[in-house]
Amino acid sequence: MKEMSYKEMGLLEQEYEQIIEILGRQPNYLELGIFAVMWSEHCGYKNSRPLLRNFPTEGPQVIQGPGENAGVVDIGDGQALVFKIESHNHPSAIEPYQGAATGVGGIVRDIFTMGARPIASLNSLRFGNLDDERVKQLFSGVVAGIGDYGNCLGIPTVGGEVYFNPAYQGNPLVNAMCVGLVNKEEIAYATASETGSPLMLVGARTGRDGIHGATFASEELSETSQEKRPSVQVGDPFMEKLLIEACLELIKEDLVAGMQDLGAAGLTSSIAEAASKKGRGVIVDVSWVPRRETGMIPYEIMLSESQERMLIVPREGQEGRISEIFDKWGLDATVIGEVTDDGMFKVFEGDVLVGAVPIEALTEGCPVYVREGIEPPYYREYRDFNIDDLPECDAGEALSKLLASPNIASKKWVYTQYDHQVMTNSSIVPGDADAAVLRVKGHQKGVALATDCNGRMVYLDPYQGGMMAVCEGARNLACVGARPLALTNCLNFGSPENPHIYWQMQEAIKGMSKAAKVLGTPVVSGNVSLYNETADGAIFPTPVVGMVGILKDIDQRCQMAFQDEGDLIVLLGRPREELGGSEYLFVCHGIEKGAVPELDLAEEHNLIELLVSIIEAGLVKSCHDISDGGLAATLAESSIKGSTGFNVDLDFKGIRRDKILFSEAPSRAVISLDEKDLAAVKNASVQQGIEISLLGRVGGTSMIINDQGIELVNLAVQDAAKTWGEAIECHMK
Amino acid sequence: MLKANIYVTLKNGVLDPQGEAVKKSLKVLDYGQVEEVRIGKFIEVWLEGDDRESALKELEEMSDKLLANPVIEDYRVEIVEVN
Amino acid sequence: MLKANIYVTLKNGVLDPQGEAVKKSLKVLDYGQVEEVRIGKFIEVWLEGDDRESALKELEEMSDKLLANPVIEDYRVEIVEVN
Amino acid sequence: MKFGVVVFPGSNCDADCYHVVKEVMNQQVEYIWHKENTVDGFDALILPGGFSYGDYLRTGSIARFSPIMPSVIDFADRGGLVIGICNGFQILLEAGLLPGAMLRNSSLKFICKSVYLKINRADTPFTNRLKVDHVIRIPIAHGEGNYFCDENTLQSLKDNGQILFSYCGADGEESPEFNPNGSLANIAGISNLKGNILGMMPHPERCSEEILGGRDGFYIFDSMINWLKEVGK
Ligand SMILES: Nc1ncnc2c1ncn2[C@@H]1O[C@H](COP(=O)(O)OP(=O)(O)O)[C@@H](O)[C@H]1O
Ligand SMILES: [Mg+2]
Repeated sequence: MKEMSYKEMGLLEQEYEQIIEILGRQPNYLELGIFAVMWSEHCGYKNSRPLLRNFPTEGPQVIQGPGENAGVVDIGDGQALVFKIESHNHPSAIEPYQGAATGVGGIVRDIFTMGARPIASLNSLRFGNLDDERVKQLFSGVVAGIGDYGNCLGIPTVGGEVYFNPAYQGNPLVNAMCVGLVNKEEIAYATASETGSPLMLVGARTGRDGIHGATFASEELSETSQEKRPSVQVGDPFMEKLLIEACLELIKEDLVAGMQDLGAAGLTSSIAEAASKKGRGVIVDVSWVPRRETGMIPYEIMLSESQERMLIVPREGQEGRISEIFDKWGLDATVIGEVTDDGMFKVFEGDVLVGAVPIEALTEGCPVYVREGIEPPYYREYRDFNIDDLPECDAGEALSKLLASPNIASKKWVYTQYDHQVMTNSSIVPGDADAAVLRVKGHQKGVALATDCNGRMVYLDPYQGGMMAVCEGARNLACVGARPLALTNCLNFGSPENPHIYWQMQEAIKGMSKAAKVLGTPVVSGNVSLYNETADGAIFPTPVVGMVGILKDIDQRCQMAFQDEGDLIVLLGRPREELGGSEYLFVCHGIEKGAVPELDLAEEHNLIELLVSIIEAGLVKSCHDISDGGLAATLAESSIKGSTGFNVDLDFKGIRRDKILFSEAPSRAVISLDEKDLAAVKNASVQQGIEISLLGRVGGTSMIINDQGIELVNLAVQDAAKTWGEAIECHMK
Repeated sequence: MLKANIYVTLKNGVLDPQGEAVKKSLKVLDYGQVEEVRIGKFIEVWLEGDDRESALKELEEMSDKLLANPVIEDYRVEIVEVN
Repeated sequence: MLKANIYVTLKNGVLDPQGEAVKKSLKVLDYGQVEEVRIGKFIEVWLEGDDRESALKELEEMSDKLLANPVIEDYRVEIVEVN
Repeated sequence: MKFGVVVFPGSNCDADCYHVVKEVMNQQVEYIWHKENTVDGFDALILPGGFSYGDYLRTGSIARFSPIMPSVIDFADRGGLVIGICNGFQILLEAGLLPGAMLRNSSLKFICKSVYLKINRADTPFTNRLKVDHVIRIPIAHGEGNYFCDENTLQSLKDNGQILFSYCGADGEESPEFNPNGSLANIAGISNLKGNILGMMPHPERCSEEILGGRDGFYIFDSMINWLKEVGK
């Protein structure tokens, strides 16, 4: 193997000097590798850590905030949800199927590492233009990879999102989220090790897979990324399934003092984590590590990112019972080292000490860069773009075009490839509502889940866009009747070394933090993926939000489909006219500019309260928030889902009709209800200070939108359903 | 008409979970002498024409583009029949 | 040590959806001369010992039992290396 | 009455089947680990869905050599009720308890969605609570459910009334358009000649409670219980 320089490993000159200073000598190759991966952005968060401190992370519901393998929130009855979202963007760009599959594998390990049974997966995906052949390959490879891995594990993939935009052409985003359920007293933590405790490695044998994957994930994608291909990891979901069952058995029997999955930076980072309690050290002997390939050197063994491995710190005297359980599942567990008390990370190969570094230097000692963001010139220019100069498109045609846009069209091509029903908890399945709903067997409550982020909005205004992502997540939960509890997030950005990108990060995080505070949904876990750019530029800043919430009574859950002929259709929230950043401008005018719609957090909060209260009270027959495609698309989707038409008359007050129909301004939802419940809903709206307007009625076989009696849109539901339902499939044929 | 066999195998060092599982199963079935199993694809292609040389070139192209995944797989093309 | 190659192919008359799909894709990629594609498995097995004959017998047994499904598949065993 | 749910490494609908039998059907149920070698004391066996041994090589091909399988075969030979759902069906095929084999879905994609099934017989241990020509709605979730057998076998399946379920449209139309995976003759589930073994790709355990969007699957479990009560004992 050709040796890499510190630069090739992603270290800066000053960082290299710092290492020499810490060690008091030159690092050897192994030590250099250890520093490089631990100090990569992916493991060390050196560019993002100061910004992440803005996030609110506390609340009465929070059992565990950021810092462990995943966040934990209380859902009552002695139960908790464990969840996190993580990126696998770079590996997926190189090998979409395996990259996405191992992304799922990684996040699932984070969840059962905490002692929780994984109960649901979600994913948030971004690709370039779907007309492009390479994009199609990436898209189908990623979806198949996510599906095959999760399906094999028997974890339902219940939700997510997919967007297509040229900004992601060379750099797709693959973010995977997993949610687990645990009894509070069974939560397991990574760092519970005592001096003398053995370290057991279990699962797959170690090969040369993914060496320097963490470093690689912290670089821009370039021509030479292709050459780094040998580092591609292959997933083995069957092995992972065995690990889940075996590890959860260990937890049930209370046999482990600490458990840690092997993810980015492999053995190196998991061992450092397991021993990161103050003053602890560790020795590990690489010759004890079971290997798949011959001739591996310590450097390769310590840095390998072979998948489906776990590190276990047994409770005293429990090694025997632990081995029995692993044996039952056909897994081999091997002791590879032990916890010491000298604060050093020592690597042996047999009797020979081949590397020694202070553990603290790897973790707390990771350099941190506080950078300065600079507002990019495009920001003001685009914000001030005057939409009034654009011609107005025919409303009916525009709506048809929007329904055919892959960003708005049905995602059924995606989610039919995911087993979304295994575990028999899925009470609202993908496509039927703004969030997925799972029952919790033996309880009346339900769990609601959603992921959200509109990258274009964040690009045009990172602060507003960041708020919007959090608000949309919370609103999506409220639309099914769930109270939002907490969130996880994956910050996908370009290079932080570019001050314009750093500004995007700063602003987006500020906006997200503010929204999370006001909505009372603390950030309990997350992941950062930087350097998402190619020679053609950076991606849209895409801070994906994964939100979890609780329904008090799952029998009151609400879906988006219109139900019965004659039901009233009501808009909750203000009629709005801001078109900036909308899919309408993109699809009908080819423009991605404009001022992002204003967002009032108090208003959003009140809308959420209102939605939850009227749905809990059983007053609502369907609910769907207004987002991509605006009011018109929201109405159309509820209509298609319900296989019934509608007739609404909007009061345009002389305002451009495309503005009213297609504005993506937040804090709004369209509900349908029985006429007898209108008074009660009105009452509740008044109490929350949310504007309410009666739009029309459900019924017929056409979607009809009028302006004071003048017909603007008249689409047959059947035709619209076909357009919307088959758009993605048509691209993929 | 020509017939070609294309052998697609995982690159050295790339994990083969399927091969591993089959090996374990064979051991359980008492075939203790099995040391390793790797599972690849055996693709048979029938082609019009009878120019072996140009066929070989095209088949290699097809393999590069579609039949094999160059990131994790190697392939070998062999022309077996010419009628 | 012995090495064997085992070729597992779909029986004549058994539909091969994957082969069909590959054929279609190849046509789209302008390889019009492709007449048919069938996709099978190429299984490599390394065995201890060096008795070709008994190895062959065992490998055929493994194939009958596990490696191929006689309802839909044929197989052929070939011993390629003896060290 | 006691049901056994056989657990292979990689089974993942085992808990779902267990849940339905215990909580929805109110019957006794126990897991049977694949390394056991007896099924004594059970009245009916469920081979659940999932990915036994990762579905490596061929679906069900490795699981069928599990130590429990000889007892399952023996139990079936003695007339015991055995239902294989999805991966369980694939294992029954590999084990030769049912004729035929599974190929990959004709779309080459995993498919998870609800489909309609036509009930072809209502006088079997698995369908006696349903009606002939009735249509039920039930989820499928598989990558290899494209049932195949040779012509003679297909003819005998038809002649002997072994095709219990076929894929169809909402109104019972049995055209290729409603065939989700390319299965021969729209076959979704078959039984053995004696009628005590059923293999089906769709998942009745996923639609036995209203909260999951439908209860049609309930009647398959209910049929088994009814049969055991009336006839089996
Ligand atoms: N990557 C995905 N994985 C699973 N489900 C998805 C994915 N993308 C979209 N979906 C599902 O498709 C439906 C519609 O998606 P989308 O249009 O993005 O919803 P929304 O506008 O409410 O965010 C939702 O139920 C969503 O969960
Ligand atoms: Mg939404």
